[in-house]
Amino acid sequence: MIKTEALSFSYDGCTPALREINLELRDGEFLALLGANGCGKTTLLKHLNGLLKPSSGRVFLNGKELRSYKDEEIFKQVGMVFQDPNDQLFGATVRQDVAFGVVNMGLKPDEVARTTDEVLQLVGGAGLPDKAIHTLSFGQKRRVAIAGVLAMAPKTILLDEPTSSLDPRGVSSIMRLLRKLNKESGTAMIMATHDVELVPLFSDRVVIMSNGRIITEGPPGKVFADIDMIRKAELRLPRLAHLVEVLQKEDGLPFMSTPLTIGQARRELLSLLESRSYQKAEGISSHVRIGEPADDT
Amino acid sequence: MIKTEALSFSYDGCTPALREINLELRDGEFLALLGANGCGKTTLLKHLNGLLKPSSGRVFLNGKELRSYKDEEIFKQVGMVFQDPNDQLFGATVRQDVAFGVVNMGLKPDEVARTTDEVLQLVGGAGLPDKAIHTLSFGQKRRVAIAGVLAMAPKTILLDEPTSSLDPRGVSSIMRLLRKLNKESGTAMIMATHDVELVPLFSDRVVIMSNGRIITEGPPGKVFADIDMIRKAELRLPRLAHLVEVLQKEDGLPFMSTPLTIGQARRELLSLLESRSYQKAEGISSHVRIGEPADDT
Amino acid sequence: MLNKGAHWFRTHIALALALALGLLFLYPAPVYAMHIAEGILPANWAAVWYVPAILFVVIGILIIRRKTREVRGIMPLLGIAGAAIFLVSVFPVPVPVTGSCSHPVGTPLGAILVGPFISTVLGAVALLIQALFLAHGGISTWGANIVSMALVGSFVGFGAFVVFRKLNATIFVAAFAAGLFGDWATYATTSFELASALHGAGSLWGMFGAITVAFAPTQLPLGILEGLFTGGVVTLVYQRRPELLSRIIPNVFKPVPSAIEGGSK
Amino acid sequence: MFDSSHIFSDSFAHKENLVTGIEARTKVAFTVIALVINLLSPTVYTPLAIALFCLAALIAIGIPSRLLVLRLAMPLVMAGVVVITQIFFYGTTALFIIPFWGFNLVGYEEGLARGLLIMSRVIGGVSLIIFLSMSTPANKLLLAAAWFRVPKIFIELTLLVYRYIFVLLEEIITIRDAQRVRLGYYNWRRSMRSLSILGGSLILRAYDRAERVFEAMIARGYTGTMTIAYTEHFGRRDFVAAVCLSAILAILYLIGQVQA
Ligand SMILES: Nc1ncnc2c1ncn2[C@@H]1O[C@H](COP(=O)(O)OP(=O)(O)OP(=O)(O)O)[C@@H](O)[C@H]1O
Ligand SMILES: Nc1ncnc2c1ncn2[C@@H]1O[C@H](COP(=O)(O)OP(=O)(O)OP(=O)(O)O)[C@@H](O)[C@H]1O
Ligand SMILES: [Mg+2]
Ligand SMILES: [Mg+2]
Repeated sequence: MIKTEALSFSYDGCTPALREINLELRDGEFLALLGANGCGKTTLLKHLNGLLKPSSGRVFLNGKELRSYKDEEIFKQVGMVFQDPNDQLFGATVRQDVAFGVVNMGLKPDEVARTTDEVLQLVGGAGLPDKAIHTLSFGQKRRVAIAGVLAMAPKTILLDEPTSSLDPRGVSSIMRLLRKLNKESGTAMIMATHDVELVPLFSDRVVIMSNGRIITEGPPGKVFADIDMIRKAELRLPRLAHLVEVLQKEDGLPFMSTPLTIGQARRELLSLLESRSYQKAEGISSHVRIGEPADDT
Repeated sequence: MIKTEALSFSYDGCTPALREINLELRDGEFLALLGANGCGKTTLLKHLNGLLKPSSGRVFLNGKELRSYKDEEIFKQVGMVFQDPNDQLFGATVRQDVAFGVVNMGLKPDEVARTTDEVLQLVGGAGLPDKAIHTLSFGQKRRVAIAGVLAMAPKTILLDEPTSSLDPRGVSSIMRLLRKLNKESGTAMIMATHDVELVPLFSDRVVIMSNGRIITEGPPGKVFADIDMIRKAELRLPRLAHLVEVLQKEDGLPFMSTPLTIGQARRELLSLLESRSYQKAEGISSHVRIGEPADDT
Repeated sequence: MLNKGAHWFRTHIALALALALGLLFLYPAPVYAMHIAEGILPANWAAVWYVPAILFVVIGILIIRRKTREVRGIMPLLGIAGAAIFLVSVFPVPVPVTGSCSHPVGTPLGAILVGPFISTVLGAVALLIQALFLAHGGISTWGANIVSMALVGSFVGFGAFVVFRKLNATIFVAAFAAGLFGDWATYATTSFELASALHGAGSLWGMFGAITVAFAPTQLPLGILEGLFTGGVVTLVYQRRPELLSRIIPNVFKPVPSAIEGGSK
Repeated sequence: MFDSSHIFSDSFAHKENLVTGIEARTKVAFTVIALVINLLSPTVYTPLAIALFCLAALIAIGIPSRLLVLRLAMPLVMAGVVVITQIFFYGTTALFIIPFWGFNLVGYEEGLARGLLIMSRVIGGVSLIIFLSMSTPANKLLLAAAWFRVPKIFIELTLLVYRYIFVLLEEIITIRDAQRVRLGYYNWRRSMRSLSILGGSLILRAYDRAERVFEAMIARGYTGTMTIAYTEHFGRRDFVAAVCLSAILAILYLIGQVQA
């Protein structure tokens, strides 16, 4: 569990990059961090594992203040995946790179080898171990970067825009991997991102930042219902929510809620159609299934 | 007008990065280039202005072979915005950087100054000229990079993922700028991107690459109708198209076409509703306006 | 003269050692001991050091100018290499015993990567930027600093590297030697520059000895650190992209191809 | 170091005020001449007057005094060493004697005087340099140098170096952080190893980036050298400023002469 209390920070001592941030990441939670370029997402993440030290305010890890921990203790518990995998991969081969953190933790060579193979398997990089880093594709690099963090088995992972510059297939497979880890091993995740289409599908909670402050937070459905707030944070609505908003405002159609996933949108539309078309109502309603979005990302 | 004929290329002489590409970019066209990571988009773009030389096949600029031109002649006509603005901005200040190309074209100092101010105005960077590059935000750097290319007034601009890592507001303003240039000055654009939500809104034509080949091309509506092809190229459908696809397949609802923009989706849904709800049909149909997506991106 | 200096040195050695130890604990964490600050050298000595500095920098510039005609991409390459050398020379290298940090000279590494003359020019650029914007070094002492850090560092480092390679040393050992001797030579030159300007009526060698000893506790280990650092960097570059190194010094990398295990290409 | 080095002195030069408004060539000429006067001064008064003038001007335009102290601290440590060597090794008139392990350490009067003179020159000289660099953006400074016939290639190189220091710095910070979170700096041995990897990655990146930068440059008409021209206009205001600064120079020079 990570918590910040009135956390403020400025890089140069005058213009604040973070202002009075109060945030709590609970165990096993998947939290999304949204906000415009330069609003302070990366800066905030770097405070959560002590890479940056607050100008004022405090950060707690499991109820104890972060600065009372030794560096190693923090980094074993809190992993971080950086925005650019090229920054993060410094080994000569994939195996060497993934092993970097584990070796530093002082494991024995055979344990290191086992862990390395295991996590590479997990991220779908079983065939990669002996490849040189610079021959990997971007998506592969991203997976290896995540593997290197997983190898250290942290309870919490901080992810800085893990999907930028990836192709849609890559985005969806990385996100599925992350969700699986979150659900199965209970790893808490906090993910900074610009992708408003993706967030609702994966996160338990959304935090929106603007200008160094947290301006709103809550479950995706609630946060995206406040359109003015979204606009203020230089974001946009997910496409489907936007469609429904237009239909509501311009055409006066009655919707029950703002849908964020394809599953939700489908339900909304079907129930709308049902209420309108008396003669075919029964035929359609039998089709309505409520479920997770299938291959949605 | 740029044209390639059976263009093939490999970086190391054995694994081909481009295979037999035949592509034509007409004057004033806005073309989107889609494809998975590593499919060869960047490589293709670099052939269109001669930064890379084909291993086999030919490239034509205005009907004449590219290699018969002098470098300067090509670069005056074909500008390129690189993926990472940090690669592209090498001046010490914004003004110096934007002026770089124009100075090289041999304009007089006062003309240089005028052009520089003009294009900075155009990209929304009127307040920037005297700032040092390293003090700019990512979005500002992107704008300055585009300004540097615009200053040379090329007839064609090659854009390599101009929206990656930008926040939604930034994406929308850059894309609006590009569309404006395309429509008003008739500048032809070819844009490599991963953003399937965006493409349909802006492009006249979509080209999809996979593994160094062009696997399909055509107007967005037609290309995105071929779902299998899209999946094969590791892409995904735009959200709205996906929704309609699900409604069609799972619920058997009759749609006329696959909508790509919010405007299209709205029309489709309204006409569906109209055909179902006899009693309210007229009230709704008067609302149906056919138009461009408003604040859509 | 030398004898007298040695005698003088013996009688003052306790003082020098005391000074050195005292300073060791007075140093603020990052040490830039090797940059001679603005104002320390008297005008005539400052001018003297400008002579060799300008000579070598001009030769370097002429070489670069010739290369710009052959290889058009050389300017951005050198610009970025210069930035890399600048940053390497402000790398905080942890010093084991004191727990503080110090900084490599960087030019021996630069010389291995781009050749000694060009490395001298890049070193001069880095020193100018440090002098102007970080107040490390100075303008009147720029010449002296170019000589000790850019010129001597580059040439001694490069020479050591070539000699050790000729002796069939591994890449790591040769680069280690380059870093070690380049760093120590820089330190000796700086001490000499200070001593020659400041000894006044006293003995030049005595003053040289005193300054050498005063800075020895940090500079001797720092030479070893610079050696380790240079060795590590060059080995890594060689493992990953051998072609980058052989582009600069074609023959030096050929003799012992198997010296480094596990190159990735 | 990395975390504070973004405070390059010239980050203050982009604000508009009286001192940054002075035309760059004038300031460069002023600084160089004043440096010579500072170095040739026979007494401590000229250097101290120079320091007073520069630091007052900088504080007047809102430079934090903490930063001025920081910039002066490092050269002063070195000057301190020099002062001590001068006190004990220079001169004939004994000032004080410290018995020390059976030796007598003699401090000399001439040495002290000379040490103090050098110390004052350091303070004066460093003040002048930060006066110049905190009030003039790097780019203007270098263009002014080009106007004074410094070789174009050198200027071009310095401009590129300056620009890419920031780009590479950002990359270094990220790589180093990435190493830290994977315990790369856990003890000294690992630190050295991680540092070598960091330095090596930096070099490789520099090469790769150079290739991409070159492509971007030729795509904008680069033919091998950049066109560097000093375009700023020398107006009446600049003339007045130049006259004032010359007067100040004369005064500074005379302070030294009169006292001597
Ligand atoms: N190293 C630095 N030195 C000085 N200022 C910085 C530094 N890094 C970031 N900033 C500033 O701090 C603010 C927050 O930056 P941060 O990188 O946290 O934003 P972000 O939300 O991660 O943006 P992005 O979406 O572009 O990654 C910005 O205004 C930025 O200019
Ligand atoms: N400099 C290079 N040397 C060798 N191979 C390269 C080089 N650049 C790219 N490649 C290879 O060529 C292929 C095409 O790369 P390209 O950069 O054109 O892909 P892309 O479509 O732009 O991908 P992305 O979406 O990740 O930018 C890839 O397999 C890549 O590994
Ligand atoms: Mg960020
Ligand atoms: Mg690409």
